[in-house]
Amino acid sequence: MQDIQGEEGDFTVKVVSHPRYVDMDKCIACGACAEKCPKRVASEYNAGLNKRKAAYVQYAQAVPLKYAIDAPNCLYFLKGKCKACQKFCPTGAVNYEQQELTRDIKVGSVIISAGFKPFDPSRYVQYSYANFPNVVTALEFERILAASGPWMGHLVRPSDEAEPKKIAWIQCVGSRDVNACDHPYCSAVCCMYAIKESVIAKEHSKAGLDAAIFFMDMRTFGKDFERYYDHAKEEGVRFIRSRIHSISERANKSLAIEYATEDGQAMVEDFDLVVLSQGLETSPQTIELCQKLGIELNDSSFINTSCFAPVATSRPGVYVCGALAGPKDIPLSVMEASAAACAAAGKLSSARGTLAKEQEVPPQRNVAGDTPRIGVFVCSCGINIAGVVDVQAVAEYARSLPYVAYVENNLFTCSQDTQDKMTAVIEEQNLNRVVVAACTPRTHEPLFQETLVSAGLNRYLFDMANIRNQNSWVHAGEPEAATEKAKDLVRMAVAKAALLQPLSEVQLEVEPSAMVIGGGVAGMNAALELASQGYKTHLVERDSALGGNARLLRVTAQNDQVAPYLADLEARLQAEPNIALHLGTTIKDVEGFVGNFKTTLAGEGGEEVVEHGAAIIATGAAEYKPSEYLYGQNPKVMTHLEMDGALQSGELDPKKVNSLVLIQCVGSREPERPYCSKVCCTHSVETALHFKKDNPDCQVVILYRDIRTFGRRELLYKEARGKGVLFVRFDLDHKPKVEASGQGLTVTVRDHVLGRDLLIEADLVGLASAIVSHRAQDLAQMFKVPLDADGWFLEAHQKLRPVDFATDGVFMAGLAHYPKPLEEAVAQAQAAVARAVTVLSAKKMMLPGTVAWIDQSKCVGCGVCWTVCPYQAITADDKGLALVNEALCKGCGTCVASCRSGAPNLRGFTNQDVMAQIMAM
Amino acid sequence: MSTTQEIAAQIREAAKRLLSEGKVDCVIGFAQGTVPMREYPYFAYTPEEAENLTWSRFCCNNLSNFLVRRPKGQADKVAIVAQGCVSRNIVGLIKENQITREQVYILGVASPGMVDRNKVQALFPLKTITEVTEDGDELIVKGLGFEERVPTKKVLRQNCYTCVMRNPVIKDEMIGEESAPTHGGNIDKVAAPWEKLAPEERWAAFQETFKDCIRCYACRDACPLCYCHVCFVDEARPQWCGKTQDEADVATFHILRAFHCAGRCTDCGACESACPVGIKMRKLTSMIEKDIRELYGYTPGMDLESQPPLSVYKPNDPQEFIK
Amino acid sequence: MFARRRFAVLKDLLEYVGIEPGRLHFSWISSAEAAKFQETVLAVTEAVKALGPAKHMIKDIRKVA
Amino acid sequence: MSEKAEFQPRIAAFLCNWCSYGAADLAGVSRLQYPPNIHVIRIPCTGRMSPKFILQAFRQGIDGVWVSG
Repeated sequence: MQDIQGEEGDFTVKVVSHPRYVDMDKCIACGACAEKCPKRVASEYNAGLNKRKAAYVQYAQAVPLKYAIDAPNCLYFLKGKCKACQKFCPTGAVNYEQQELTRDIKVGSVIISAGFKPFDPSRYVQYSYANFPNVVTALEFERILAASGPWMGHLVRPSDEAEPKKIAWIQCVGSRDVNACDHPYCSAVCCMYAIKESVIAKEHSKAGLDAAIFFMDMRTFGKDFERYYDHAKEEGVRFIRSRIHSISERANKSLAIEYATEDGQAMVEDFDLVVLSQGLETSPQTIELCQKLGIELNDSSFINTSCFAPVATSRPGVYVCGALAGPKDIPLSVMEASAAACAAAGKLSSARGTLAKEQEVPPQRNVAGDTPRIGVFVCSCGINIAGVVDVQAVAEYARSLPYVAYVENNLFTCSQDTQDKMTAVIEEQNLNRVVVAACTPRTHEPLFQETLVSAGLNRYLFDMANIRNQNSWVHAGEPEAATEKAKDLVRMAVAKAALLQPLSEVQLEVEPSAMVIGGGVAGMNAALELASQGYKTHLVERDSALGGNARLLRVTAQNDQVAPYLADLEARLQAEPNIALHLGTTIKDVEGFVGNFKTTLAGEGGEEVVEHGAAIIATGAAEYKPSEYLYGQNPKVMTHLEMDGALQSGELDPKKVNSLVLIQCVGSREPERPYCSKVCCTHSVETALHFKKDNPDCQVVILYRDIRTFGRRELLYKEARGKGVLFVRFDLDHKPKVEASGQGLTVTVRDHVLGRDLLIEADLVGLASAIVSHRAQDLAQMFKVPLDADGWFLEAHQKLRPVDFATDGVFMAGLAHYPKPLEEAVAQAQAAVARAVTVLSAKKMMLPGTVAWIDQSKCVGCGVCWTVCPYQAITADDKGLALVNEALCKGCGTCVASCRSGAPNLRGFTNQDVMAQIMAM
Repeated sequence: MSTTQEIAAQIREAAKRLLSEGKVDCVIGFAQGTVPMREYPYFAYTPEEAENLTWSRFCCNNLSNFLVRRPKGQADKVAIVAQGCVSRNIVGLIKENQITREQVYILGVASPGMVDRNKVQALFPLKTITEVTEDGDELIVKGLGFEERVPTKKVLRQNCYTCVMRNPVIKDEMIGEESAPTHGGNIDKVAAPWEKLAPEERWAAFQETFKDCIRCYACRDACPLCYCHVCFVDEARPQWCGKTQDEADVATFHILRAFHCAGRCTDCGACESACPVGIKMRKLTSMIEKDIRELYGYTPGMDLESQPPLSVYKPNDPQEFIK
Repeated sequence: MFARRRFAVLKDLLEYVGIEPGRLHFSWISSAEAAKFQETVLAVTEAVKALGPAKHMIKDIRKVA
Repeated sequence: MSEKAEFQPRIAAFLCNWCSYGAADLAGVSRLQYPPNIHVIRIPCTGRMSPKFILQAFRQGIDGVWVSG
């Protein structure tokens, strides 16, 4: 992207497509070009640890899987000679004449997600990354561990490819450091990835790896992260709280780490490999682009966003997601991606669907009761198959198989002219089943199915024999065996094809309205965004007022007042005609499924049934009420939310407090609540700064276990230390004691640096108490969604689907998912809306044909199927027999395999189908 | 301890009371058989019929089997005589939605341990036994020209020696007193007997055990777990198992039947008691239940709350066998 | 995951009746782990090859007829 | 050297479409070579894998069964 002209709603974006010198339409991804290319180049995908060719795909799972030629490294472009790729390409896809293409694209909104650059640790002289081969970056180590990496996942070190027995990770390389690099922020992800790498390295190690992580504060604040940290400790990973002095190299290329422990002792320990946990930064090119586009960056060179609008940049209509707006992990990046999509689409909702075109298909031929007439198309794939397999022999063999009415061999069965021909052949030969023996159904089944549809056949009357990826390519040295195996695979596919039945894809109407449960910050934002996308929304809140926990919150991490923001949200909600507000209302019953929910609400005015197509659960969480530190017994001990409330109401005046002690991890990171509440460290630092601002003479001491001011919150931590706030660390075995003494309180804490007890006199003690789940079991059961062990709603996939449930049409946002700061709750609300809109905007849903059904004459109602169904798609009918809800079924077949009575079966993968394949083997 | 005769009298009294009060429509129990040592399942619908009920060490059927196969439209609520294993199977049937707890009135009784009639017969080779009666802890065996006493303890069914729960786990009324929960035997010492064999000897042992199987399905029909309308052996599309006595078909039937009982079998022994050719199929089924105990710490039918082990999973389930 | 329990019990059962454990294999391989796939194929093939042809449970129509 | 050809087992591989089947395809893309003894049956999920399929393979005389998710 070169430039963005215009303004919100009417941008012109200049985009340059670089030539790949390969015609995407012709490339069949056979890899011949890469195999024959003589030029080797360091592989950027494997962090330069091994080589790729100048004709290449960046990595094997690339989408689209099409090769490219790296012109700056290509011998032909450098010296005018070679052309090996062109010569060996079986489809003539290589085209050296391709030119750079500049296009202007008209769009209404823009999302920037240019990501981050891993910090280059070369400039740390004490780590000697550039000089010592066995000092690697974390990203390099990721590739070392990866199955698709340079050593196929075998744990080795670069210098001698021997398995390391001892590995050290060094944290905060390029983070929390203004001396070696100008990065005062915490990169937020390194603690977790270092633990992950250490655990996986131990799993990969054959000889029992000794793994040690050298750190300042361990910042495992995300969902289930603290458990993972505990698990790593149990697995024997050593966590060493320390400062690194330097690394030196031994004669055998092993490394000696000199470090100072927390109490100041100087130590030396040898390791075979050292991993530098590099931080995240914005690349200079991205900085330059942002400056050119007029998008404001903060002093850490990330895009500036507000806590109230976490994906909006300073330029209206331009949105941001991912690490370009500050370091963050995958779940939050994915969440923000959906949030940015929501924000970007909100103002464009009137244009939704205006570019869509309806596909025209011929009527479907009824084949019921007809004897199968199977057409078999054997693909040569240039020489990819035919170079190993005798495709003529396979085609001849296919002719001898039962029900096979037509066979042909194609040079490229997937080419457009073959598709046209196939359409004609199906009609001429009156074929009613088709088998293609070629590559893999994972990439090509949809293409051939479309051809069937265009020939008037049901798309499910199709099967493939994988004679390329799983045969010719992997048995290149055994042409005879590969030919025989190809015959076997064709026979198996034909046996299945003969049994295939046309399947219908049920169409369901979608009710274009939504329900949001919970009227806190997340719920209010979700409702407003849904309304702005044009959907009628029911906002249900059991309390009589909106706002939730935020009503008590004073400021955000950016020191913006929360109360005016809440007032603004509420005013906008009240004014929004698309929103129906249900205060003092609870959910009594939920019926239905994605696209068609019927929810019974119970409020003061009685019961009401509401229809909606999607639901967002944003029911929030509660503050833990401590049972320790004199809480509830002494009025000078308050939780942090109570303190916020008192500061706002004026009951509490910092000027009248001479000594304040804040205690962290109250109820969090304890055996009964083994998670970090994520927001408390920042909140206490903010509170400390607030007291220091109003009353510079006030002594403020924060008792902590690890300070977890992730991201740019670290700057607040630094500022607090600068202003004289004292930080004293304790551990779980030596928790502080709070005792009443005269008018005030005495807090006793064991100081790790001094190795003895400190006594602190305090006027006020603030407790950073945990955020705890409401454990909304009833709601969870009504919507058929799960809670995890801590009572948080459990997402479909922690990284890839962070706001979805496995149950379609139900989404989550806010504290109900896990403790989080306000900006993440807002982003998650926007994300949930974007996900809900994918359901609501569809108008109609097409359900796939490959779903389970129950033969009720065999069903005994024992309940195994509905217990094991991962999608809760099976329920008991009024006779107690199983019934599949096709709208929820994902076709996994778990019900079929677990039923003793043989009542369920899976369309497309029936018992008969699979047995036919086994029997034809 | 009450004698079985005393228990039988109490069962009759309870049955008469329940039927005359209209609390139940039917009492399922045992009546005295026409052949020695073979009491047969009996359905008493009237107080008069209840006089025919009996209880002894010859009650080898698992009565819970009749809770799912009762003739339709007859009795709404039934009472059933249930010792430990039968009550555990009732628990299983409740969990598997075959009956509700309210539909059944359980007359709980401690199991005295049931007699294996083949063991008694084996003590008197080639002789015809005409009558066997219980006298305390002994059996009085009468035949043509002989009368002998046999200690009951010597001739119990194998599964009864290692019973883990003789007392009913759920009941509405206890007949007689509870006994010690076990006979002192340890199931884990005798379960899965072929585990001691070398791997290459096992198939032969398996074949030897089942070589006489005539595929009559008496074991299946006696089993309270086998209540499917269509058993896998009767399926034709696809045919999972041939219908012959070929070794592969016999093996397939018994392996799959045992697998279907995994996590459900209470080791009641009804299958072995029912087998007309004396196959000891517990040599196979006992292995599965031992495996379930070892892998998932589960014993079937002990309570109404716990989840059947193959319908749940835990993230930390054993998976060393998966590469 | 339910499958894992089913497989565990089935594998133990088949081993118990004398089907050689080397004839039945289970693995988890993600779609990115081509190398693990290859390694596993080699290991499975070697294990089965070492056992020789299948001996048990084979339905032989000739024997029945 | 043995006169007889080396025994070539037939192995049924039941592969989950989303996991191992994808790995098998990728092994092809990467040209990772392996012997041709395995015959793949694609299943939508390992949850679909019925014990009966394993028994059927053995009944067929298949020498080995491999289930991979």
